[in-house]
Amino acid sequence: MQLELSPADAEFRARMREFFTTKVPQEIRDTVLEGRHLTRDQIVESQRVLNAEGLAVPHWPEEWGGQDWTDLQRHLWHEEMQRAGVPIPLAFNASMIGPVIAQFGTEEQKSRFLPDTANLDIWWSQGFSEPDAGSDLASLRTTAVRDGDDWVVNGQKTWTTLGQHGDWIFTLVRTDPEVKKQAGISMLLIDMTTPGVEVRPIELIDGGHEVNEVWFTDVRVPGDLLVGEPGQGWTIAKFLLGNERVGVAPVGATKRALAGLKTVAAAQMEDPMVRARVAELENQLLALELTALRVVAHSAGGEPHPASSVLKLRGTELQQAVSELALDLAGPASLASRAEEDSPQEGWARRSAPTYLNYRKASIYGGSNEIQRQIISRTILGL
Amino acid sequence: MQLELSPADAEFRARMREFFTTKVPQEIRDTVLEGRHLTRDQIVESQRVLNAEGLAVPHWPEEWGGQDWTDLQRHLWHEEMQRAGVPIPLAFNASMIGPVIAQFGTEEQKSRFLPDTANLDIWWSQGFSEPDAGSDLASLRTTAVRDGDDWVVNGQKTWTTLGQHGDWIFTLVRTDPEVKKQAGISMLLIDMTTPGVEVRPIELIDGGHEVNEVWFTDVRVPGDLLVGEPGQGWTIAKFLLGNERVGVAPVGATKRALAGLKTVAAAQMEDPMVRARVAELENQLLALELTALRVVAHSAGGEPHPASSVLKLRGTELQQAVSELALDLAGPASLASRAEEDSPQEGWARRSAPTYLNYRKASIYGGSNEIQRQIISRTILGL
Amino acid sequence: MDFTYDDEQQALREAVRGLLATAYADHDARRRTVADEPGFDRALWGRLAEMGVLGLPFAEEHGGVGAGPVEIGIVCQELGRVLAPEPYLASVVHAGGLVAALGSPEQKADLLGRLSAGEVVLAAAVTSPGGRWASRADGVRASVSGDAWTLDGVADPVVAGGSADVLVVAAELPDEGGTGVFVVDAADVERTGYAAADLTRAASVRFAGSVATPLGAPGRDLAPSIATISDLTRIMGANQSLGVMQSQVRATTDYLKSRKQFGVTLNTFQALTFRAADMYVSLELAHSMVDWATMTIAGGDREVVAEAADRVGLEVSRAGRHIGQEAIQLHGGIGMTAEYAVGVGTAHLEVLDQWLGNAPHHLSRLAGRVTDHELVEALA
Amino acid sequence: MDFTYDDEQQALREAVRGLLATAYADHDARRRTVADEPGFDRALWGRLAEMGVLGLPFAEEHGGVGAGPVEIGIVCQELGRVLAPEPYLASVVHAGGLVAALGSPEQKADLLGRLSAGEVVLAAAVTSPGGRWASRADGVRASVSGDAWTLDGVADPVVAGGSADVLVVAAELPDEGGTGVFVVDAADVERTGYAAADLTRAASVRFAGSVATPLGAPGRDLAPSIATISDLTRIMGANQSLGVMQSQVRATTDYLKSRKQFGVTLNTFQALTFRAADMYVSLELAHSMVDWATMTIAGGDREVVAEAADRVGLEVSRAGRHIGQEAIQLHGGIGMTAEYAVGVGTAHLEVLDQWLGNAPHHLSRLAGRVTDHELVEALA
Repeated sequence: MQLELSPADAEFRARMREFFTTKVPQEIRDTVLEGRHLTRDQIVESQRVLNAEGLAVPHWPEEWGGQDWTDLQRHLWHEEMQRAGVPIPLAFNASMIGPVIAQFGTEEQKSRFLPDTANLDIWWSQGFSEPDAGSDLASLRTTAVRDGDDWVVNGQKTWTTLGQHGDWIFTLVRTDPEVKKQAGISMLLIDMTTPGVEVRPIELIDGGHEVNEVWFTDVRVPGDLLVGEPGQGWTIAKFLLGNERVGVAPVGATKRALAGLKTVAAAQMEDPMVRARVAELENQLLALELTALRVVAHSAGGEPHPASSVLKLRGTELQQAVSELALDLAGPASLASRAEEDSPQEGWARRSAPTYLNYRKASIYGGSNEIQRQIISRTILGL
Repeated sequence: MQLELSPADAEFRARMREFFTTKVPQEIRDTVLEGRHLTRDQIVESQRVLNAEGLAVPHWPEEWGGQDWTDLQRHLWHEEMQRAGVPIPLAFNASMIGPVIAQFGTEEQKSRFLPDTANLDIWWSQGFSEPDAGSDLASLRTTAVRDGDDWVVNGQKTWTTLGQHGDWIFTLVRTDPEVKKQAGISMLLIDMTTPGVEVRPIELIDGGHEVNEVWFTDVRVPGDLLVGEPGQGWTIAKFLLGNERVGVAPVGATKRALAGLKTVAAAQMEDPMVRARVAELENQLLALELTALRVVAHSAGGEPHPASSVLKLRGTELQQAVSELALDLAGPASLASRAEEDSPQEGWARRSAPTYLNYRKASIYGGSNEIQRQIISRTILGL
Repeated sequence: MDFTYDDEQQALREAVRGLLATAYADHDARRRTVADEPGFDRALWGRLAEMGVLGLPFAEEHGGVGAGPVEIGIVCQELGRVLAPEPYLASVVHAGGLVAALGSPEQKADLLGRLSAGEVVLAAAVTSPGGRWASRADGVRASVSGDAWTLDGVADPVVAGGSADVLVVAAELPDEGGTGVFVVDAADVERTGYAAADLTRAASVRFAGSVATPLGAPGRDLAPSIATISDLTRIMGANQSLGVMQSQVRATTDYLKSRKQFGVTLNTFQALTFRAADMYVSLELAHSMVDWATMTIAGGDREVVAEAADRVGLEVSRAGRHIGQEAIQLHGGIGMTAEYAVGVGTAHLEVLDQWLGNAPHHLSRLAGRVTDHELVEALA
Repeated sequence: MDFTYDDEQQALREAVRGLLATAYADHDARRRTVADEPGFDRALWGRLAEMGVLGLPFAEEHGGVGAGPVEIGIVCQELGRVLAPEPYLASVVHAGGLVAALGSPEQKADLLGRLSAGEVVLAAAVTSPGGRWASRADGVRASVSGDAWTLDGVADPVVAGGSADVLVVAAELPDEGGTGVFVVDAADVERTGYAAADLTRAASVRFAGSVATPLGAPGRDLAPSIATISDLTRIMGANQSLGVMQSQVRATTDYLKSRKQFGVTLNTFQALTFRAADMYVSLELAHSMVDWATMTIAGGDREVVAEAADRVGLEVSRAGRHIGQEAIQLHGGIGMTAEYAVGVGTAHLEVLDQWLGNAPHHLSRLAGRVTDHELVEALA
């Protein structure tokens, strides 16, 4: 056991910090650090800066732009991005469909999609959840029926994050209604400009347009856009959802958000109750960060460490708790949520209520906290 | 809606306060107020003082010593006792078996037992729980087999509170193993001096001897000591357990305990974090007390108000929370738990750890907090 | 001691509930209303006036009904149940309360009469940008020249300030004379309206030599009265929050009974039903405190009301955060959408708390007084 | 950066675990041991000495082994797992730590040599009755006459003070000279031993002209060193608590799998399994903090260690209370009994915290420093 980074890792971290704080545009980083919304163009620009340096998809196979890093290095890369306010590479591309295509795709699919995916020349959306298939994903109803070489897709997906920006969507569809429900699912890649694909916005309680419904009406998809084998969709989905060991909990971003409150609400930091609340949160975040490091240090090979569920569960709780603190510090100024920029109320205070409301999603999506408790009690504790 | 007590109720309260603070021996009340253990004799003496004034069993039928009080008056009686440090009349007698005999007993049972029960000339113990029948009480295994006019009892009860003091024990026994499990249960009254009854102490984690195992080996019980009809035991038990509307939550005692900490740990009350913790608890206790008043004001007839579960659940949580605060205020002095009275550490501090540990039981016994949540979700919310 | 409504109070509840049901039969109706200006339903406001609800707190001689705090609380609870965006708290309880407490007989007859009749909307401008529930004004300054008063500065948030016809403004008096309260015609200020997170409306109001009329006798320090009216508004806000929470617990319970996952309804999952039980516990405890705080008002003792406002503010803020968060979580994704009342209710609860006093604020005040008493007495 | 044990550390863990398994194969063995004086197993203490465990922290030249904090932490975790009542923390880590930090070469060779060999038990007397984790003595005063020092006053609790042969005592120096540390023969004091709630032993110690030998050079203010050794002891106490919590989570999980109610095992009830999951979350987070705090010691920076002690103290106190309470609750009645390890473990966790520093204490210190840094850095 030792706490210090090895000289090589320390050098690695310094290199990351240097790159992120000097090469990614300041305006983009300020937008992140102040909790404002990024535009599509900013997200794309940032990812391309990273990709040009080989820092967008380090966990991919080397031939497709990956780096042969240790998990610790990936952790450091991820934390330094958050610390510097660099947008994390688009998860749908970098963490989800990219690794899937690299693992399960044909050579043709790999060369067609992976470079564009890494560079965010294609913006991917995720088409998994359905109105009646949330936590119980396997009961999904969107169908794909074989017609010659093509598949014809009908159904509805929902909670498609940033689907309004999507060029392509990776979907789970039911290709065989006869077999056990998990066994009849396949993964299809669908060009969102195909006739019959319709994206409808869902307005969330923070007023933002972040998720969508995606409707498929007789959408014709060429057969070579099926990933893996028909019926392999559930296996692929489990691979995709379990792929993450690093970055499960938004530790760095939450730390930054908490540190930011000390500055913007400096006067209230004289209040001993506020100080105690900050100190308690800082301590919990430290325990979380150290747990992430322990998981990173222990994980071997491709299997996700079961404690990933601890990180997800606690990480979202703390993200939410910091957003609660921000709201309470903002007080009456938080009412100015939808005021314009010329408002006399400070920006952080105006954003505090929408951020609080938006972060309620953190314990719902990506495997709700109930699902995480289920995983812990069953998989880890054997209950 | 109005907050003030009616003149009659205000006068009633004043009378209670006057009686409790002048007629019940100071030494007994100090023992309660300082959280020390009462002797058997003190409990008996206190109840006899109350009974002589008609204040031991006010909720019983008038012919057996009850008072025709409103629920509010019973609440005031109960709160004033706690406020003055008067030991609540022994629950096994006053709240459990007394009302049961009055409701289900024969005239002979009533005249034989009720006056002695009210005056604590008989000390009753409760024989319900068994090692494999805790929350799932209906699966109890102690048997009573008919033999002529008698019943012969074999089996084991556990968690028998203060069973070492018991003269008699009211038990749930299985008289018919053939029928559905609830239907085969009866209630028997057993003289604890009968051959074959053995009481063995269970040591608890606070070091106290508060609960016992009670073993029955071929214990012969005359047939006229069965309460109600054979097989009616489950109904009687539900009556007994649901009988309480008043005094479900130990509000007054918890308030006193919290107020006491302000005095004994006065120096620490300068700490804003301690002040905040006290203020939060005081507010929660006020909400609980007001809820008890609402329940009292709303309850009609003999049915327990469903919100009794709220009182039990929250009441025990707050009782435990105050004991945690006491322990944290005591700090290192709390290590002297089993030091003698000549210890240089203050008594409240020495008692803080045992009290904290002892109160863990509050959320387990008398219907665990899980059972209370079950009642709320099923009975009140219809889930 | 009595926690029940009498027949007239029951009738009032039914009447208000019935009227609101016509306007906000479902959440879509609320969504449509808040999507447009002024952010509430003027027709409904008129019907509330006709029913006497807008004049409920005010004396009959001033055009009101002269009802008590319990009745006003009933109205607020019913408004909360349907997340009604009508500015009842801001206009009737808060601004109207200031006029009723401080105005001259003529001012009361004029302003409260028109308010009760639904002819004007009032708004109270008492908070400066970044300010935190102070009763002393620090964002707006009053100047006097002869008998003519003018105001300068900014108040924000002014709830209902965008649609108000008349502003009731707290302003620093000259020569450190404390805080005065003034009536200002909304036409004489610069206003920027906006929506809060629950889509109810507030505004940033800039005074620049705005002509102002002192409420009541000029030049007195009215900070204590401002505090008392804020306390009363806090208690009525807690009534409104109670209505929201009742709806949230009901909606969550209904959802658990009907929504299927893994082939069964969600109430099959004990971890979820137990959490619903805990929501109910929070709701009932808050309910008791709301009833109690409302009843304390009748006694007319300022300090008692201030204490009650802190106690109910703390309790309702804690309960609201618990219930509001769990309501969304137990609904899952749909609870996050603006289409669904549950998530908007959570936003509404936070807006009420942050406007009127959040948990840390009330706790801090209670903590400051914790050694002033031995026991907290529920009954006088 | 590395959170794993090397092979030697693994071997140490196995060896200690094996030895403790012979002494405390089950909870009954522990019950028997604490039922009698001196409240721990002298034979086991001797075997720990033979194995080198008692001398682990001390230099070889003083009869020790010269191992690092990770090794000591391993021993403490294993002691915690079986709720071992042996006074390792009190005697080796705390009192031995004071001697190692402050003693003269001769004192170290003598006291640490005999301590390592299991020939003497040491105890640290640093707390006055009612005192709260201060590093400045206020209950015992030192007087000097020529070269002869004597002590007067009371220390309480002195953990392991009843069975100690030698006391290491913090005492006020004359003329406001700060706090000195002295060695006192236990035969020269008046002791009243008692059991704490977990049945481990402490004592009230009265000094009345007791002959005392300054540890190291006399007359210096040693409060900073006392604080540092307390911090080290706090961190090792957290290791011990971690062992307790690991056992409690395991016992609770096993119980849920085996105990039947309503005809099924308890793990059928999702509300219970989810609470077990939350216990695991608390355990893992605390585990990470314990490992981290233990590793910080190697750097040798007093302020870093002080910070780590506060952080791990807060985390472990919170986790211990959560896990300790839930372990009892999920066991039901049996968890309340002295016969069963779970409830006694809960008592042990509280005794460790209240002795070494509870959550409010550590939080208060951390809160005081919260604006001294921007971010808390996990890695140097």
